[in-house]
Amino acid sequence: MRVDLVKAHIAANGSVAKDTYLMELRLETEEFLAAPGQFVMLRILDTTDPLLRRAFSICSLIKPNVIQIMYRVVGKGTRLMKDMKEEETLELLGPLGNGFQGPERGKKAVLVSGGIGVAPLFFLASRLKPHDLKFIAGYGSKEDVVPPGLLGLEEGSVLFATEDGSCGYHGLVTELFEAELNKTLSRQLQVYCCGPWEMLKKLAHICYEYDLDCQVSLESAMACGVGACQGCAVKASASYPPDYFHVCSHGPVFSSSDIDWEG
Amino acid sequence: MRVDLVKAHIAANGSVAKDTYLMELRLETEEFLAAPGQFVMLRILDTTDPLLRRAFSICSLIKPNVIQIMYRVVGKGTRLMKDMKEEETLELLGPLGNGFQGPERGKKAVLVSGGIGVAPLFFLASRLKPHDLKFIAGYGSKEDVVPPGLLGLEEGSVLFATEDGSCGYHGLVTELFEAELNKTLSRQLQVYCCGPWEMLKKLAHICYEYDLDCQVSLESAMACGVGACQGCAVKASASYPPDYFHVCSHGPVFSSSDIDWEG
Amino acid sequence: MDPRGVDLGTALGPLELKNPVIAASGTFGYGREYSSIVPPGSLGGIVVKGISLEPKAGNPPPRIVETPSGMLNAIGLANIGVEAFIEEKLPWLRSLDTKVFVNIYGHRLEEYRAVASAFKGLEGVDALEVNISCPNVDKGGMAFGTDPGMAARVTEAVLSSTDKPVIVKLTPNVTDITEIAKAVEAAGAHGLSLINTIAGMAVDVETRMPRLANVWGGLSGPAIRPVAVYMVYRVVRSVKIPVIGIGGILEARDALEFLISGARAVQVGTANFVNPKATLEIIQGLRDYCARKGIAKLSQIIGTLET
Amino acid sequence: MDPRGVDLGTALGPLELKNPVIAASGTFGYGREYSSIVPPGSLGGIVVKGISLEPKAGNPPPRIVETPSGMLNAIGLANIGVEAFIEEKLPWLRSLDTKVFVNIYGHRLEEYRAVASAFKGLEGVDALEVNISCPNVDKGGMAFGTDPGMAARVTEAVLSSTDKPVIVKLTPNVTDITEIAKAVEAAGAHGLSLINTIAGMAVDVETRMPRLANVWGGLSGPAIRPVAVYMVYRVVRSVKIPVIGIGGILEARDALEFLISGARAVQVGTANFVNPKATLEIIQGLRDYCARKGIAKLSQIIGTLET
Ligand SMILES: Cc1cc2nc3c(=O)[nH]c(=O)nc-3n(C[C@H](O)[C@H](O)[C@H](O)COP(=O)(O)OP(=O)(O)OC[C@H]3O[C@@H](n4cnc5c(N)ncnc54)[C@H](O)[C@@H]3O)c2cc1C
Ligand SMILES: Cc1cc2nc3c(=O)[nH]c(=O)nc-3n(C[C@H](O)[C@H](O)[C@H](O)COP(=O)(O)OP(=O)(O)OC[C@H]3O[C@@H](n4cnc5c(N)ncnc54)[C@H](O)[C@@H]3O)c2cc1C
Ligand SMILES: Cc1cc2nc3c(=O)[nH]c(=O)nc-3n(C[C@H](O)[C@H](O)[C@H](O)COP(=O)(O)O)c2cc1C
Ligand SMILES: Cc1cc2nc3c(=O)[nH]c(=O)nc-3n(C[C@H](O)[C@H](O)[C@H](O)COP(=O)(O)O)c2cc1C
Ligand code: FES
Ligand code: FES
Repeated sequence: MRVDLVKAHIAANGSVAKDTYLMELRLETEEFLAAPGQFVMLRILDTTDPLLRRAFSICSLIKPNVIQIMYRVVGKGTRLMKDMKEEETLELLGPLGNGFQGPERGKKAVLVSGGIGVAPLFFLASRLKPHDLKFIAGYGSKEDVVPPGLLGLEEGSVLFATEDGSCGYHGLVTELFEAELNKTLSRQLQVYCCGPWEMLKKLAHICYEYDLDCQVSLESAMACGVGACQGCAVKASASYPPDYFHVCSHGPVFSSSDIDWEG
Repeated sequence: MRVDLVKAHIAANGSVAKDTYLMELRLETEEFLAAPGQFVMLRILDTTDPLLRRAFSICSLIKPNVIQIMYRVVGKGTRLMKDMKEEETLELLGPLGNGFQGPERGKKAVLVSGGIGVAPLFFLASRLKPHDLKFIAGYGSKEDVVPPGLLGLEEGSVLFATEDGSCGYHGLVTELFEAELNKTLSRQLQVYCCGPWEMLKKLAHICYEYDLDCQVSLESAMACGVGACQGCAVKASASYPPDYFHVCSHGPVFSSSDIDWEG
Repeated sequence: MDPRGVDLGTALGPLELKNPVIAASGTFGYGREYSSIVPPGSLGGIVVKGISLEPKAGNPPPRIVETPSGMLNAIGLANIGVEAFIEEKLPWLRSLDTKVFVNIYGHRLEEYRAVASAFKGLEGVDALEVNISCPNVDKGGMAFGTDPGMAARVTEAVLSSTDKPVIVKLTPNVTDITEIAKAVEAAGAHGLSLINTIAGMAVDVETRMPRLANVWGGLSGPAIRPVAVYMVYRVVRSVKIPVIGIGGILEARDALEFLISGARAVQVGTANFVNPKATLEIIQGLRDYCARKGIAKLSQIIGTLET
Repeated sequence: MDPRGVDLGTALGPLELKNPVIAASGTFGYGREYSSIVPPGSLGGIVVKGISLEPKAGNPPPRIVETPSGMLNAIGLANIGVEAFIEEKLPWLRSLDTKVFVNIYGHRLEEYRAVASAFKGLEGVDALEVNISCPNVDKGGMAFGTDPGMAARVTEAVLSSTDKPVIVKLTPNVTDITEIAKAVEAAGAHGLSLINTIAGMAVDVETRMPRLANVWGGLSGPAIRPVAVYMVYRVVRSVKIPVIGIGGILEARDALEFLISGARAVQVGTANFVNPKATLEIIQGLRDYCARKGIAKLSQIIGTLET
């Protein structure tokens, strides 16, 4: 895999939901060979604070050298990002990691996201045929919801769950997922998900019970992003010889059964 | 002296000479009681690098709560400043230090600057009557010259010296100063200057020889700007009991005879 | 919960502080320099610049240099001397509604004794903070604070010369700070404060000269915070006397790292330069944090780190 | 002067490096991870991740946390073990046109001996770098590198088990690093590298838990540079063997601080994460600096600090 270090010019940067921004980056490269589930690491400022790069999933590839990332403002780095203007430049390392696999022919894809975990799934959805896919997105509340139309999906193509019931299903996205499963038990499914650890853990458990193949995209504090520092460890399930995977180079997408969800 | 911590909104920020910028700041205070020779300390970013505030002389007070500073891009902090846009906000501490004194009635003021040392002298010049003042500004080359008109002075009111002779007198500003002195020996003069240490040292020496009162505005690495850290020491001339002055609170303006120019 | 209702009080042995935020020695002058911005009465305490027996002019300039997220200083413990301090500075300090800690130092045991004695019975001085990071002239310049035996002797010397509570300020430039802490505790200190600055240096590559005239200096600021938190965490687990956490605190969140790790109070140093209102904002931030978490007394979170 | 004409060569005792820029242990994987960005042959050398006798899985996550201008890591010396290293990683490393340093560690003297022996006579390993910051299981967990006697014994153990030049990597977590340096030199080491990370910790004030599962970790990055420069400056003045400077180097200017202070080479660690091209840019920056100053050989500026 070829990792590149390229200049990324901000082509657009704006709010798409509460504390959530979409940034379009024009890369100084001819073609950015990125697959859904892969991520990039951005250096935000030249100064030494913040020091490390920040990891963001690729949310869409709109031209061979133009990508979008969607980010939630949570700390120092993302706070600086949201104030960046068009024409400003970031330094990008990527594409990094291993993306989603499949789905196998004949299997329908079910995409399940929690919060900002929706970002890589948008990219995946854009590569699947609408009728081969069910997209279930969970959020805290209505104001967190990212309109699918912004990413080129049909507005009605995504089912929503909100914890406060202000939009779509009232409850956890895992509940809505299970409800949907019960409707479509007959079908062969490939589940893809990204979101907070506890949500992924629940989903992994549900998929295990229903004997479904489930791919999860994980997060972990990262320094290098390329497998050099061993910082981004995640515990492998007992069945595996290595005790830890590196989220950046072994993942970020894993089969849910490969992960030790208690670890 | 009342030191304030106020928000400063950038009203303008643009290049006025090579690597030299003028920034206009609208302060969130009713009246900023600043005198020529005083300075401010700016916090550039909220992050911890750069960490310390940067000191800048007040270059003009254009409204009770609007000041200008003129800065040369030399390092990390000033590089960030030059890219700041209108409406962005800095945090300002000031006014700090003790400004220029006099001139006594009947004395003519001679202002001598080297490079960006021109900044506090512009403020001083704006408070003096044109015929009571002679302003001599030294620069490296023509492209470094700040047009006096930008600061509201008459274009012809400043004599220039450039080291490469590309504008005005060909040579050091100290030479031009001495030449001018020789023309006007009869007059009672009060000399004010700001510039690099070696230039100030030479000027101090000339003024000593001609028995002229000379006030210099000094620079020194600073942490607090208010006399609390003792970081900005400058050696006092032998005649003084304290061994070191603090540039921020005892100065930045000193009588040239109070300073140990070898120290 | 109303932030104003939160009780921020903390105790350092015999000393009761209205809140745990103290201005650190050498960074807050004699309290007066920042008084137009920070009303001293709003602070838990103020530690004044280190005082020695005789006035000291300090090191030649440059004395400070910025480093990544930190700064080096080589002030050289410049101060007006104990006599002038008592005459010129103490009267004003005495009028303040806050605890006043006098930071003292010496290069010989007798100097420590003499400075400490000068404050005997003096009103307006609530405690002595003993800086043991200074080179010991009788021991070839190794700092008093790098040897447990010497640290204990300084502590005893000061204790025997004063009627004030004695807080000993530890240097981080040691292999095992808990050894020094234990020696100082055994010698009878009422409390510990840590950390002082870490030895460091910077080079001007254009002139090929050190950036400090003194060649090396002390590193402070956010850069050292992780080192300070770790040392406080370890010392708190090795001694019973109260510990004041110092090092790189800029915001309430940073202060909380120390308090949760077990410090009973904190000192704010370099942050005063970066943001003169830092101490006030930290106090407010501690209130807000407690209110948000439903904690009525800040003391309830001290030492609650889950490991 | 043409920057391309500058001779960046430097020598570490018996080792000749084409330039003084080495990738630091634990931050550059096994050299391959960054090879699409940094052609290994352009570097003065590569130090691989610390290798132990047995494979080691390392600490539970979280293992890293950012701090102001730095980062803490508690990787736990995770590595594939000496056998797998020789089988899987060495063949590729052997093909590189750069010096390969194998960083080794152990928790007992015999472990150090065993790992060192495994490389005896093996082509493609140009030197051993001995990490003595690891806890000594026989001595209650104090690091080997914090005691001059133990540091000397590790050095001797490795020297007696290898035919390679031996560089000993010192920990900064000591009262007087020159004592350790002198002991290691007396034991016969060919060179020293310093500094390893400084012990530190960070607390998540929301959960009141340490941010690292291991509680504490090692601080690296620009934050520690002043400490590293000072230690290198002091060690260079206490020993005759060559010193490699490490700590917070991001740019050529930073590398020059160490070189001017007397280091014969430098290692670049955390900077690889911040800017994967850092090593290349530093090499170019050194060339440009020398050219601008009219210096034909970089070695002419080593140790030229004016104090
Ligand atoms: C593979 C991968 C893909 C990601 N994709 C996205 C995405 O598409 N959109 C998005 O909003 N976020 C994404 N994240 C999380 C994102 O990296 C963090 O939110 C971001 O680094 C926070 O930076 P900050 O400076 O604002 O926060 P701070 O809390 O100030 O950051 C402090 C440090 O912690 C790290 N950190 C904080 N939160 C996380 C986290 N959740 N995961 C990993 N490191 C973290 C930061 O990188 C930094 O080193 C992804 C993370 C990973 C590992
Ligand atoms: C009283 C006073 C008034 C000043 N007035 C002006 C002015 O009107 N216009 C102007 O351009 N400059 C002025 N300076 C100098 C200005 O403060 C520095 O150029 C500026 O701090 C450089 O910051 P930097 O981050 O770009 O440089 P860096 O070199 O990255 O700064 C590193 C550190 O060194 C300090 N530093 C660097 N150069 C100087 C210097 N010459 N004097 C003091 N500290 C320095 C910085 O403050 C910072 O702490 C003044 C300095 C003082 C003390
Ligand atoms: C400019 C300066 C002067 C200092 N002077 C003293 C001093 O006189 N006595 C002392 O014990 N500590 C002194 N210190 C150390 C601070 O009190 C504090 O321990 C250290 O700076 C770490 O805290 P910080 O990171 O919040 O600054 C000084 C620190 C600085 C930056
Ligand atoms: C993630 C990480 C892993 C490290 N692993 C090792 C190691 O295995 N062996 C070792 O001797 N040093 C190790 N180090 C220390 C570095 O080699 C280096 O000494 C230290 O990080 C200081 O340099 P820097 O500031 O340039 O990073 C590691 C450092 C980091 C950040
Ligand atoms: S982030 Fe360095 S190995 Fe994954
Ligand atoms: S800058 Fe602190 S005393 Fe002058």
